[in-house]
Amino acid sequence: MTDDLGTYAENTWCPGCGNFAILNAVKSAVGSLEAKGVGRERIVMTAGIGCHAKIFDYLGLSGFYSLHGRSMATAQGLKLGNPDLKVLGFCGDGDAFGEGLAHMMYAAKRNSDITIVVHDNGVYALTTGQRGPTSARGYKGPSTPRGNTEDPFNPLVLMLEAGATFVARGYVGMVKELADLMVAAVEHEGFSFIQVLQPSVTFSNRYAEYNETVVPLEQPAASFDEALALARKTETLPAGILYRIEKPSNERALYGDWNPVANHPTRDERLAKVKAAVGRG
Amino acid sequence: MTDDLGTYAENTWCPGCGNFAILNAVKSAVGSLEAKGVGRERIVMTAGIGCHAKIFDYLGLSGFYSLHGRSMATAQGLKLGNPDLKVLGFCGDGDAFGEGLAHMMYAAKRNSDITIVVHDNGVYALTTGQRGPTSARGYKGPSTPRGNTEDPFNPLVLMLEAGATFVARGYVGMVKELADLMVAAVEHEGFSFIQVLQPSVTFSNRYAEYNETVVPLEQPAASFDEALALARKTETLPAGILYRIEKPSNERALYGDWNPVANHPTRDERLAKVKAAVGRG
Amino acid sequence: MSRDAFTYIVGGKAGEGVKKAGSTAANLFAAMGRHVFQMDDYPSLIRGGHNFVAVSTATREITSHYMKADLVVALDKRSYDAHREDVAKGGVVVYNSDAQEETEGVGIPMTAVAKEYPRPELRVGVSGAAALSAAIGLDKDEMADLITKEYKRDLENNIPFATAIYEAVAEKIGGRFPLEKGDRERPMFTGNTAIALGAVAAGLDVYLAYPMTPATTILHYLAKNERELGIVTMQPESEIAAANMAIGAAAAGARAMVGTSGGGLALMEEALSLAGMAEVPLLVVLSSRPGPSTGVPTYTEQADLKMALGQGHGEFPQIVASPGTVGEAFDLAAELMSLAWTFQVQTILLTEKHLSESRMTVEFDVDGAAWAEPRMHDGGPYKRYADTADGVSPLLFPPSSETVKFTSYEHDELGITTEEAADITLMHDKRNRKFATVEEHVRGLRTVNRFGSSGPLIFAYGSTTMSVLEALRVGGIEATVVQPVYLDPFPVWELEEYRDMSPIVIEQSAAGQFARLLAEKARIDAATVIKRYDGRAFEPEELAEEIRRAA
Amino acid sequence: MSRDAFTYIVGGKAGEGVKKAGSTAANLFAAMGRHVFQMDDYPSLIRGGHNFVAVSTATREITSHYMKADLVVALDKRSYDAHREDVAKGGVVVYNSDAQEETEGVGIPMTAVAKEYPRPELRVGVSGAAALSAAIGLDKDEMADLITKEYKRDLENNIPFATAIYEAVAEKIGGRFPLEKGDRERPMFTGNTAIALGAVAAGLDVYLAYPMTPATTILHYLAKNERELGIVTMQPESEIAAANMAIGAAAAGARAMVGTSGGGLALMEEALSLAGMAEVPLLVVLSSRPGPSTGVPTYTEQADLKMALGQGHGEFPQIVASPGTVGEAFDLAAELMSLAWTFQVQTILLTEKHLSESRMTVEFDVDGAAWAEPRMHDGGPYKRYADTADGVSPLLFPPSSETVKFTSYEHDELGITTEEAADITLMHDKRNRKFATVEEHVRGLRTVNRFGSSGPLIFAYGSTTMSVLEALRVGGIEATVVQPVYLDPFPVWELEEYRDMSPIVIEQSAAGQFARLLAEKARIDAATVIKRYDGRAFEPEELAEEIRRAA
Ligand SMILES: Cc1ncc(C[n+]2csc(CCOP(=O)(O)OP(=O)(O)O)c2C)c(N)n1
Ligand SMILES: Cc1ncc(C[n+]2csc(CCOP(=O)(O)OP(=O)(O)O)c2C)c(N)n1
Ligand code: SF4
Ligand code: SF4
Ligand SMILES: [Mg+2]
Ligand SMILES: [Mg+2]
Repeated sequence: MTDDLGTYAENTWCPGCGNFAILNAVKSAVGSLEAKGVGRERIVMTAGIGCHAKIFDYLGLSGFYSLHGRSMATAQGLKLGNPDLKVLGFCGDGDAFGEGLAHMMYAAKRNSDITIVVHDNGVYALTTGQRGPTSARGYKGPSTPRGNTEDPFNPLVLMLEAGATFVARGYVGMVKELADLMVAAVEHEGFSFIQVLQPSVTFSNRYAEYNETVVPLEQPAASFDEALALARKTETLPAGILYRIEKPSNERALYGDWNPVANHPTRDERLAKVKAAVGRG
Repeated sequence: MTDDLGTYAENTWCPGCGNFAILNAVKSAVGSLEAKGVGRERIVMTAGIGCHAKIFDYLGLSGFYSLHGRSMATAQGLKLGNPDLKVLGFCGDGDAFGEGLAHMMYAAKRNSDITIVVHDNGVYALTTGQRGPTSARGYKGPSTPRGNTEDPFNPLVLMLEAGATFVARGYVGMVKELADLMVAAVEHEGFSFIQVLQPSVTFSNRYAEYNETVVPLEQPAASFDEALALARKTETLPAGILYRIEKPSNERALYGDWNPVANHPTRDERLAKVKAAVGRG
Repeated sequence: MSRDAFTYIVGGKAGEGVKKAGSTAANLFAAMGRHVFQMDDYPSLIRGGHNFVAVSTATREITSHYMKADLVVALDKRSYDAHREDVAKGGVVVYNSDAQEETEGVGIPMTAVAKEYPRPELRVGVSGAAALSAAIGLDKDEMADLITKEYKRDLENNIPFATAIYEAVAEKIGGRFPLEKGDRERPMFTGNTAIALGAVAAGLDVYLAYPMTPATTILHYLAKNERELGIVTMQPESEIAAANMAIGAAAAGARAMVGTSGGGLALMEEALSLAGMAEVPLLVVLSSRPGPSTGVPTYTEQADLKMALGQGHGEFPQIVASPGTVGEAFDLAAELMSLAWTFQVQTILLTEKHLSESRMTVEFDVDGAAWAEPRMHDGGPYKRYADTADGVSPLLFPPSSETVKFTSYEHDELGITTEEAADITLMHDKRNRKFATVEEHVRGLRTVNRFGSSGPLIFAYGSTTMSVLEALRVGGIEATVVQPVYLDPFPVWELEEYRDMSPIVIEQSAAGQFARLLAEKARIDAATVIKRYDGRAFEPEELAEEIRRAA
Repeated sequence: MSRDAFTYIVGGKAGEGVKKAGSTAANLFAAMGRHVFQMDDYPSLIRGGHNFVAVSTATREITSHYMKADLVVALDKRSYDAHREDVAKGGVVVYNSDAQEETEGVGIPMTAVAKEYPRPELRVGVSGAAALSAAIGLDKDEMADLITKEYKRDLENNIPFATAIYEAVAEKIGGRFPLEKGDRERPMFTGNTAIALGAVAAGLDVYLAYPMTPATTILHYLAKNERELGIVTMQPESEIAAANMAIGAAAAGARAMVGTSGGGLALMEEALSLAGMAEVPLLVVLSSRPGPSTGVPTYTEQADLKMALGQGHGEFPQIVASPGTVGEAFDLAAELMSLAWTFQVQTILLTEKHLSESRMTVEFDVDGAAWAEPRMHDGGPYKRYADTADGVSPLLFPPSSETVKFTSYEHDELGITTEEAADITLMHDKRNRKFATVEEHVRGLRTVNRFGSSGPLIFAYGSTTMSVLEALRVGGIEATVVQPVYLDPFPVWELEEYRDMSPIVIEQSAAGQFARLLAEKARIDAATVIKRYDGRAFEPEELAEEIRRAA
């Protein structure tokens, strides 16, 4: 693991893949967070399985390379175990809105204080291009050779409706802005969601389209309804923080200032508690 | 199994439970469907696990008493196997929006031609009253003795956003209307969702509150946005069909007029196809 | 048979206070310094149906309820019908004469008396304590004290109601069953409470569980007491979430536990394999009910043994053990938590409804509880998967200046993904060495319990052990009982001496899984397998008969 | 060693056309009437890295690739470095001299030549076919025909490019490796295609799967050909959905199959137990990769045996079998589908990446394929779980005037939930009888393959069988190879004769699961266990050495 947050792992993303930009954005975001006093040792990452997830090997951060569709649960567990950690979770669209949909919806519902960055390439890339939750109707992949028969999910809408307290969209063509979104997301206390439009040059090369349609959003919507309207836009795709509100995080609501790891008792303390409980019957 | 759609199973719902009204509504709905030419032998049911699910034993219909959180997948499988069946799935709120959330969201997304009736009592009743996906913040159950720290999901909103093409709310205090909803839902080609407000006299006795707040809805909303607005109402709770649109069902989109069971080939037919495939290499 | 135990059965509808009547009786016996075993039998419903509680008590150790009762209190007709055959010689049924016609036994108009007070349907259950008090010869004040202590609320109605029942019963059978006092008062716990407290004693920080009978009451107990115990509980959206969150929490350094039944464990299987690859410590409680699938949720069976031993794709060490008594459940939960952290493996505490939900007098050896202490990295450059001699790589938790990478992929020592043949072999070898390390350590533990030393050889495990021991007591049978506590690694080293014997194997499984395990792992072939698989625990007197026939 | 096979290895970056170059060579050999075995080795990435295909061919049966190649075509430097040691005596490397400095072998400026045409990065792979054609002495027209047949598109660029490479190679090693023609042209299939077609031949109606290597190509093949084959495929939201939908579809009467790897099977475990209780037929394909957990997704291992045998809480019969060759995969998929429907059980076809994704010349016995035919109810009042003598209750599917109730709960004969002791026992006994019925039937099947009849005794199963047979061929070793095809029920009746022997066990597992299974179930204790667990299949020449040492 190197000073510039890199590692010795060989990068095996396709040349031109949108994931490179996300990797750069994270490095820059971690730098900014460090400047703001959030040391990199407190920032832990999780990843699912997929092309997106290879970021785990390329970033010199601690964390957990989890399972396809489960990294959001792993991320919540890390936070629950030690709420002093800043948990940055990297997901694929298949990960987050396919296999792992329920964990995403519940992380938002309970406002777990983690940040989830979804590399949305609209496809199951690493498994060779099957349709995913955000693939367009008609998409032809190896499991849908005559075209996808489902309409895509809108991740921003789902996250808003599930209760996410920070909802943003980024684009790999706007690295600096993406880095800023990550910083804001990590700083937000509560569940932060960033959909990153990430073309897969191999399976869903939408750079040209996104370069046309993605427009920067100056400030978050003033209301939930307005945020929803922004999330539903299709002619232009606003990138920025769509929505942000304050609400007690899951961890705070569950146990206030407690920290399971930091407050882990000594054996004597614990045995005294058990004896008291045995006495209570 | 008796002519009046009953069975010899002993009914073990608590006296006064809202589930009785749902049972009566189904019986009445099946009668109406029969009058309209949908014979009861074509109507198959599924159920999850929970108080709601006991309806499986009490109804003289064919079907599948499935798993907690999986009956929506079983239901889709039945339909996929034989699209001539009318599949009526009974779920609990825990079933549908807890353990099985992803199946619900995807059934709606792909517009599987099944009807899902959720007995929404806002609690995990059969397992003795733990908080569920639709429990209010602050709800005190045995797993949340100091109060539920999560905000509830709004099932109607989630189903609308996921793509359900028929979204309705019923109330056990309005049995006739509920039966009508069921008939309309079964007749709708595509994914039909009915949230039934079902007080649990033991754990969530909200009859008085619902009797005040539930109001009949004369007709479906004219637009998606209007349906969403209806779904979000809290001072009054509109009961009726909130939203209905036409869209090709999953099964039709996948295989048109094919029927896997009815078109099951003879062995000779099948071997000829395999030989042809072997020839193609 | 030598019946030195007194058995009380109270039956009625769910919601009528049957469980309360049962635990009240059990607490009374315990307060008398006696040994007590309480078994709750209830169907999967909330109100109505037929519930009963069987409480057996003796002045010596007792490890099972009996189904032949000295005193039956039937709150409704169904209970009368269900238990009329269960009355022991010299026993008596006290029944609710408002619920059925006059019949054999002591008819008391419980409902009519209850109707003199508010909420009569909730009050009928109090008859249990009243009738019992009369039958064992407590005086009215003692009875009132009992009601006060146990029911706490609404005493202004409960005491006069109980008194009326007491008087009616006392008239017929007052003092019929005088009960000696025992040596000292012991607390009573269910197996699930014992498991919860054992894990807490070992250092539990986080308990994550989705409700599933018969494991649910671990969650209830810990949720209720989390503040006092210094732990955190959470009920997430599914078992999959519970297991993966627990693994995440453990990777942050928190001692985590999950608990469920077979269906929930099935959903955790992918996470268990993850724990194996990532080498994350995790204690999993698997409390069985009759299967397959949803099965019979509120009853008991030992049919998940094969499952517990076969979880997870790929190869990684795990530890599975099953307690024989509530006291052992406490010790074992602590020990398994400790082992999980010593070796960074998952440990499964396998038990059954019969132990999880039965309640018995027990004294925990709190000071003897194992403590979970990880082997920590002692500075310098850190490698999460350092290739150590014993296969166990020191732990380090973020936040730390060294990078700590847990992973589900095959990896090099630092936790970076690899597909290189040499790396794959290296890590397989490392995990393989951990199998040996774990087994070596487990050899030093008490992996097998032995009871008796003469007579026929009997093998049993889990809660069936309690039934067997009680059967031997009541049957006056001399036997040698061998109870493997550890099931993986299976303590073949302890069992070699039995290899050429043909024991009786006793288990609650239709397929005879435990007998098969003994045959396959230890090459001990059973002469007879005594099985019960109707959802009910063995009944000691019946089991004694079966053992006698088989011996 | 008697090397009568010719081996061709082509290596390069993913996305460069390496797989295509490999399959082109394989097809060429097959078209020559030769036997062919093709193994694709690729890391888990989409572009770049190092991919290679090893294709071995002979005029006799061949059941493995070799790693010592006669001709290596290295499209990039990494491939050259990776395979320079893999060149057999007398062999040669053709390398891309634009990608590295001049070195041993035949340097060809592939990239420079490719740059004369559009999309050069996609064209380099065509060098493989060109170099091979030159080396085995095809003439230019034959080569052009090959390119036309295999590449089909962009021939106006591909053919001149190939011709240029051909000429450069021919100049150095033209006709160096003349290959005899074989007896007749056979088709080539991967194991996954064989499984797909076998299931289709048996009557498959619905295939449900979530992508997971190495099972994914079953989905791809069936999705592509669903219309022609008369079946339906769908990729749902998860493996849990796939399994539960498949069970639903089967309850409607559709022959359903699911396929996945270990992590996906773990997620299906709850559904497997459901199928057991509800008695729903289901064929499950489990294709293994190195574990635990995510492991090494695109490589091979046999570490999921224990998992396959231990799935599901509670007790219910299941059948597990593993094919030894691509041809057997076809037969077995059909047979397992048929058994699932005959007995209303789940059947697991256990295989590995090495069989799933390797491709070999094979002739399927299509007419001999088993057919799945349920035992149907023959009129009158219907009981889904009728208590029959053999434990199998006739099926009836809705729509039907009789009520058909499938259930996950313990139930009476009609499928209504029960908690009664007598009912629970009855249904446990019924399912128990089905264990016996299944075993009885399986005894009549070919459950064990035997090869040879003298020399050392070797046990192997699954795709390792192919490696062992090829090792014996190349090593000229006489041995008796015993391959259990069925793993549950385990054919102990066929293995009794080996009980006192001490065989060599060969498997791709670090823990030696197969050896343990033999010891535990059949009491056959291995003298030596030859294991490979680096993700790569055994190499025949190396394995021959190991066998010779062990024998
Ligand atoms: C339980 C399970 N099922 C399936 C897989 C196979 N798998 C690996 S990555 C992946 C999908 C990846 O899609 P996405 O999350 O969008 O990531 P991307 O590769 O597009 O970045 C799948 C299905 C798996 N690893 N685990
Ligand atoms: C995998 C699994 N986890 C947990 C359970 C236990 N369980 C049975 S019913 C239920 C919840 C029921 O809640 P709901 O769906 O709302 O039904 P209700 O009883 O309220 O009608 C749970 C958690 C189970 N059967 N299976
Ligand atoms: S396949 Fe797509 S997502 Fe994956 S590395 Fe290549 S370009 Fe990126
Ligand atoms: S517990 Fe509630 S939901 Fe269940 S039967 Fe009773 S009233 Fe109905
Ligand atoms: Mg993707
Ligand atoms: Mg509910």
